[in-house]
Amino acid sequence: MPDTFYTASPHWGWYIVAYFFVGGIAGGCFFIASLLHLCGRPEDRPVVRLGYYVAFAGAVVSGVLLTLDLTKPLRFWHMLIASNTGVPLLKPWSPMSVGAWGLLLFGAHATLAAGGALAEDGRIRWRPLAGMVSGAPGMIVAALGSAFGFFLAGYTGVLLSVTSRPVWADSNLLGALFLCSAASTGAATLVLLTRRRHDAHPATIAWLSQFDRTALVLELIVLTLFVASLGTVGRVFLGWWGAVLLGGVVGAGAILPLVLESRRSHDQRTPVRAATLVLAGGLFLRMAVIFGSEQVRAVGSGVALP
Amino acid sequence: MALSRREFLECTASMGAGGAIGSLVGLGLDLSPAVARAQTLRIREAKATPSLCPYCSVGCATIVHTIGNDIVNIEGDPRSPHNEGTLCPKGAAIYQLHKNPNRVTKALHRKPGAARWEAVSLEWAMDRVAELVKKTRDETFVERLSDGTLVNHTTAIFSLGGATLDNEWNHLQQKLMRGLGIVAIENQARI
Amino acid sequence: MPEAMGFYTDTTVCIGCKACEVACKAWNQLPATNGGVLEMSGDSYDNTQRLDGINWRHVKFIEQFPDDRVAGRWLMMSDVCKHCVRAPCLEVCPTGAIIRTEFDTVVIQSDACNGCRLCIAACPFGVIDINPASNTAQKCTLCYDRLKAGLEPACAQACPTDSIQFGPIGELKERARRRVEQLRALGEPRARLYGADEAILGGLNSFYLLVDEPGVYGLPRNPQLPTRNLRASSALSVAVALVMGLVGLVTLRARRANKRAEVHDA
Amino acid sequence: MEHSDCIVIEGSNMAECHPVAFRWPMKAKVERGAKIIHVDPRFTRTSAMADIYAPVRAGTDIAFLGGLINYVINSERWNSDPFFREYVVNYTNAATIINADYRDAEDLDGVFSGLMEYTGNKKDWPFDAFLGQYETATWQYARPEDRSPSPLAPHAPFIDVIRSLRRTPPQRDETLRHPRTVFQLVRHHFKRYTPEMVERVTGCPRDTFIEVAEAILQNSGRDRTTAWTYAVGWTQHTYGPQMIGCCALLQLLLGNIGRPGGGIMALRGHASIQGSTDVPTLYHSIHGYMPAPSALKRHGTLRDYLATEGSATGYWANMPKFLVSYLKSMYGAAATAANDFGYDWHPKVSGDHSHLPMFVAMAEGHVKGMLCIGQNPATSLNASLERKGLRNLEWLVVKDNFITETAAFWYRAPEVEGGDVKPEDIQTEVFFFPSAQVAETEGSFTNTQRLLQWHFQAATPPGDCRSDPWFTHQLALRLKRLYADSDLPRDQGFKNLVWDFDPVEGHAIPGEPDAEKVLKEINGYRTEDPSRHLTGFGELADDGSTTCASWIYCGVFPAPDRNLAKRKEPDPPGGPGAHLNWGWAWPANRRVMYNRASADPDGRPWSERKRWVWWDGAKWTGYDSPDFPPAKPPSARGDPDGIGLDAHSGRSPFIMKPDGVGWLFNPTGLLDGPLPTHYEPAESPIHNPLYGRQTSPVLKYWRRDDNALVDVGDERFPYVITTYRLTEHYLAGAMSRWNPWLAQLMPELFIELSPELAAEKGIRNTDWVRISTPRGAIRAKALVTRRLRPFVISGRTVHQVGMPWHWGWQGVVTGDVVNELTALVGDPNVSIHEGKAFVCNVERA
Repeated sequence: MPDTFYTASPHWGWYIVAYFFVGGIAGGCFFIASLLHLCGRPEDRPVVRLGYYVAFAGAVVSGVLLTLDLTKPLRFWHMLIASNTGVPLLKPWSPMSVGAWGLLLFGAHATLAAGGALAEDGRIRWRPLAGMVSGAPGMIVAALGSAFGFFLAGYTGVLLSVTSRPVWADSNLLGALFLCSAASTGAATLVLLTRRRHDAHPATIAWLSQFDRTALVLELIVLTLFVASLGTVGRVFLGWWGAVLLGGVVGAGAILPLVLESRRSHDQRTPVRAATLVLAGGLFLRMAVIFGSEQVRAVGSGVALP
Repeated sequence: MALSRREFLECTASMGAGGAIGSLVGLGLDLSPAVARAQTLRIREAKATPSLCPYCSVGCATIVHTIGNDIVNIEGDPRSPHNEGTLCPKGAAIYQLHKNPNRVTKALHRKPGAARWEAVSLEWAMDRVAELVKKTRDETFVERLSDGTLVNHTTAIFSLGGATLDNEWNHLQQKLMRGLGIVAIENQARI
Repeated sequence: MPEAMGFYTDTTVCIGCKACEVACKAWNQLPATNGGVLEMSGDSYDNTQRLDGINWRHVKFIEQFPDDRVAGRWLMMSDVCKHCVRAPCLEVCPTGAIIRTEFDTVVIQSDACNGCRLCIAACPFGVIDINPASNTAQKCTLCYDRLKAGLEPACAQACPTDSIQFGPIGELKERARRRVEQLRALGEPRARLYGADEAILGGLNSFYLLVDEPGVYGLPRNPQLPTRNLRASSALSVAVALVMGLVGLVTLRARRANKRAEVHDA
Repeated sequence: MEHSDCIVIEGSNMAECHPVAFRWPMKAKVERGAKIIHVDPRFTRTSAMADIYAPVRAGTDIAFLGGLINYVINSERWNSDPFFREYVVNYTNAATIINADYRDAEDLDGVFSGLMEYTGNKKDWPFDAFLGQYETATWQYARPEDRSPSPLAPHAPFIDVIRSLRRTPPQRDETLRHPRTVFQLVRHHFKRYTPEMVERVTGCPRDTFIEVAEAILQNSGRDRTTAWTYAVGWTQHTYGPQMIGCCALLQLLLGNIGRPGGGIMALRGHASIQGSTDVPTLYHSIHGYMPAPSALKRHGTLRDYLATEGSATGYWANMPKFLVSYLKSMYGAAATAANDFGYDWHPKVSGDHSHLPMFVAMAEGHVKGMLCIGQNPATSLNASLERKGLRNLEWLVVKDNFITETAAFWYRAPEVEGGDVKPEDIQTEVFFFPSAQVAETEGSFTNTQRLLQWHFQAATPPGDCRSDPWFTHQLALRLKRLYADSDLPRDQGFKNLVWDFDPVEGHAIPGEPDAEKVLKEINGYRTEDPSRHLTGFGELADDGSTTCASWIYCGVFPAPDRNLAKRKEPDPPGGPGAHLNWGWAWPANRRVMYNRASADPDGRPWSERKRWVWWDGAKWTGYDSPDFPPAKPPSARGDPDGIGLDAHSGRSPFIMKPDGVGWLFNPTGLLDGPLPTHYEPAESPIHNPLYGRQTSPVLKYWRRDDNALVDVGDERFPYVITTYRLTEHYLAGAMSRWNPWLAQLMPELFIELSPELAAEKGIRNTDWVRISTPRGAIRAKALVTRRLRPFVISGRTVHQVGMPWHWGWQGVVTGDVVNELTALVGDPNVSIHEGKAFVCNVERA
């Protein structure tokens, strides 16, 4: 029986898993894109644009998933506007409240950035958007957007920690963990997508893979610390979800890609394989964390650990 | 896409509002309107009628709230020196004894050997029962036992009644039965 | 503003009759779980098992019998929302649906809730859940509607042995402390109050008299506000974010350096 | 009960079955530190609240109580505190000397003098099922040269009939030393009921037993009172009335009768079960506890009846007034002195027509029709036998709120579902009348404390749902029409039956009788002017000038505009708690019966703390309405030639008894012995450790193949089983299993058994279990719990299991019928069945 809680499951399921996954990718992509936008070279532009497109798509999908998960979807706006007063509502100490705004603002920046990218690709002819390509507005959107991107990537983990649920509230590292994962899955997504686009410069791709590897290493470290920080509650990972964490996240999702990438004989398909594995790992991580906590169940007057 | 359009529109607004977000915090938490809007008492317009719990023998007093002819609530009567407004789970559930989808509201009849019930009119059913009571009584009435003792009774009709019924019913039932010479009058009180 | 009202539950006189569960359902017109058709839990006489969106009261049964049956005890306790003075659910609710009323009780306004379910995860007592009828998060309202009309909450009025007592928190705490003294005098050293002081979430406006460890009753010994994790979690996330950013910058810069080198060689 | 200093709950699971009544013991415990003691086979929710829990094997309460009696009368406290002797000598028959020919069970190995073969049977009614009977002459008081009853003329005034019953007063020895004083007989009878014997018989640890004995001793006396409360845990045995008698004996010895916070409280199971006993829909008695005229007794004429049932002394000397007023309520103007007020029209019983024999008779095809109103016999004792009875009926009327098991016996019963019986072969014509519920009707209930309360109509019932009075009233009106032009002599009684219950001005529901008209007839009125209601049974006359169905209810409706059952005025807080203006309690709105005993022989309160009713120098007064002639001083001497209460002295509280005192020893009234004696239940795994006689020699048993009993120590059925109720359900579930809020609290039928037995049988918690007796077998889920324990009975381990009996095949939640297991065995006095202690086998299903 944990000291601090005896609690009920919020029944967060696949919508939330998917949202955490997609949101992470979106945030990660925007961050990477803006990094290349601000400090990259002209030949990085295709990937920058790609990054903004993905971020925009991700923001949209995230919004949809989040809304669908509500038991009263038509009341999604209650998160932003107090339904009784019509006044905008923000609780800085409630990750859900801040998150709603965060997603909204990220969406805004992603929209602008994607718009700029469209202009650069020559798909839209509209003066103001041109400014988003080069020049100050573009810089500002990139800078602020990447901040919101990081927020989107990380707040989901913080949200879980700011509850009374086993596993989630037993550690302060979920935010950091999801953030690493967001970076790696973001990079992996871009690597995959560049395969379809031939205008991506090999140097950019090389850097992406390198960045991805660094993120994976960091993720492994944080994951280890996270499991260690759980203490007795860590027992939930002795079971099936432990296997997912070890096999799916650590093995398939991190170590294997690292090994593949580091091999000398580098055939065409290696980066694709690696990136796919990384994405799978990112998904498994969300699943293991969210469903893992369900293993602790309140029964009658006690709590059952597996 | 609708969603993203919403985002697009709202984002411009919020970007205008920009740093002002912090200042909204206080407003969002203002509770007074919420309190004012809280639900109103659902028995406010109801009529209260004193009644009793029909389960065990403690005799807990209840209050029945009705709106028109509709029972909307039944709870313990705080005035009662016996239960002082309290009830047990059964007493607290008297409402569902009255408002219950499983409740039958038609008289039913099953012919000898039949496989199912038929809904019948109350009048017909009462007439039929009266006929049967008379028939059986007349067939089985005994004035004197074989040893000559005067008894004026029949033992071929059995009246069995629950013990959650009114004193008034008990009086009517035992009076009618004894009036007819039916001696096998029993009640849950026995078993 | 009226004074703070709440429940004092004296578990030593609870006879586990569950009148509170039914009275609550009757007043709040809550449906039975699965139309009343359940499997027997086998957990003593407890078949409803927990609080949720349609069971706002739940009676727990704890059997304490040594093999020789000497000094055996059958503890019973009617569980309900604790109406915490510093309420986790209210703290995290992003829609403002959860309010603190003029009676210092915590109420979820069904018409404002959009079912994000963060409050369910935030409550350290597992009190809240979705009511399938309204599709919103629900829990005990401490009969807010009855309180406004000057009536006692349905469960407290129904409770046959006054195990559930309703009143101004101050008075209730006085009464509870006297009862603890009485029990200690009668040789029950384990008698204690749970939530009667600020130690637990600033105090519980529904507090308990127990005769054993809180854990025995399925009550957390030391519940905390969820936001206790906010600072650290955020800080660590930001830290990692900075690291990632740094890595990005450094590697890009490094890439530029190499490039320049190549140019020179040519 | 809130006045008690110690409350012993035995044969009752008060907290579970009467939770709201349990409010008062808990108040006494929390607010005044009263002790609560629970004596029960199972550790229940009541035990959980008790200061002392004494486990006993089911059906051994007489051994336990007898042990207490033996312990008390030999205790230092009882023999040193003069209170006890003063109370016992003055207020009980302890000093009375019994007939020299009396032989006690102690001397005849478990049988009293006078046992003989049962001869009461009329061959017209061969369903009485007595195993034997007692000739009670030797149990009587010893009287010097008893005057023989004078032969009475056929038309002598009733007073002469009563006077002719006068006897010389019995011999007494107030020193209690005479070997044949009741006190010495009691001492002798219980001398072997030692703490060690109690442990051997009941399995209750010696020390626990002594703890209980000391507790009740310390909490009885001038300044303290102990209350006892029981329920069907006592009545549902083959010796139930003896258990209650045994408790009365103990409470009289402790001076706890007729005093606040004392007494013996029966917790009855149904809203108006008291009412249906007072207003008897019971074959054996007519209104006000007068025995039903019977072909088995000397009841040939009205005078014979009075001579047989009346008494010259005590309040029953007024029986002629009660009976004549009752007959007037039946036959009205047609009831005249000339025709003995229609006495001959009144049917006579010819044997035991109670529930059990009626179903045996039904199974034999003797019964043709049945009116079943608000009861569910298809799930009742030896259920398959009762359903066999239902299949043999020509017609069956069921009136209830839902389609009960009884209404559905012909298409849903186990034997039908199992294919052994086909609906088309069942020739019973079945009617179902939907019932109005309590909030949809008006009328009165009498609660377990004899309190009449009125419930008002809040709404009209839906569809064809009608009240139960509506049904009986409408049936009566139709029969009246059908018999209107019969001139057969046998029909004259019914034609003369007074039936005037139609409301003066119409009723919201067509055809409803006027409930207050009914209550008025029960209460009584002046024959010549029905608008003059009677205000109390003191006004009753034996000349036909008063019409009153029930003398005990006389006074509830003293004027056309004063229905006292409707009163709802509680006492202000802090009062003595009699609440005389809330409802109306019979007799005469009295809350504590025999309350003269709450004052000492000289009329002073025994103590300030226990003051209730006392003599103020001119009259009896107090918090309650005195149960005594208001102006009779404590010093008054009994007139040896007097009739009724004149024969009693001013210190005789028990005015209903011929000798005005409480009976430790019952010369009359009980068929199975003047003193309570421990017998084993009809089915028991062990031999009676106290006597050679295993079971009551006069219990009732209907010997049939489908009602077989298990022999002592039959290894095929080794476990004691007891059945009971839960808080969450009611009876066979007709009022609770249809109710989702209650169903979810206790959804499935279960059997409680100890981990020890479970381990022996390889049964795990929530496993399906098969429970069987020679009568039937059922399935239930196992609830393995340490609240049950194995007993060590005279050296051997006896396992005991328990089952709630609320389930059946109709309802929101369903389960097997526990009564498939029970047998038809009954108590000889009132034919109540044994439902609390029999034997079974248990195995994994």
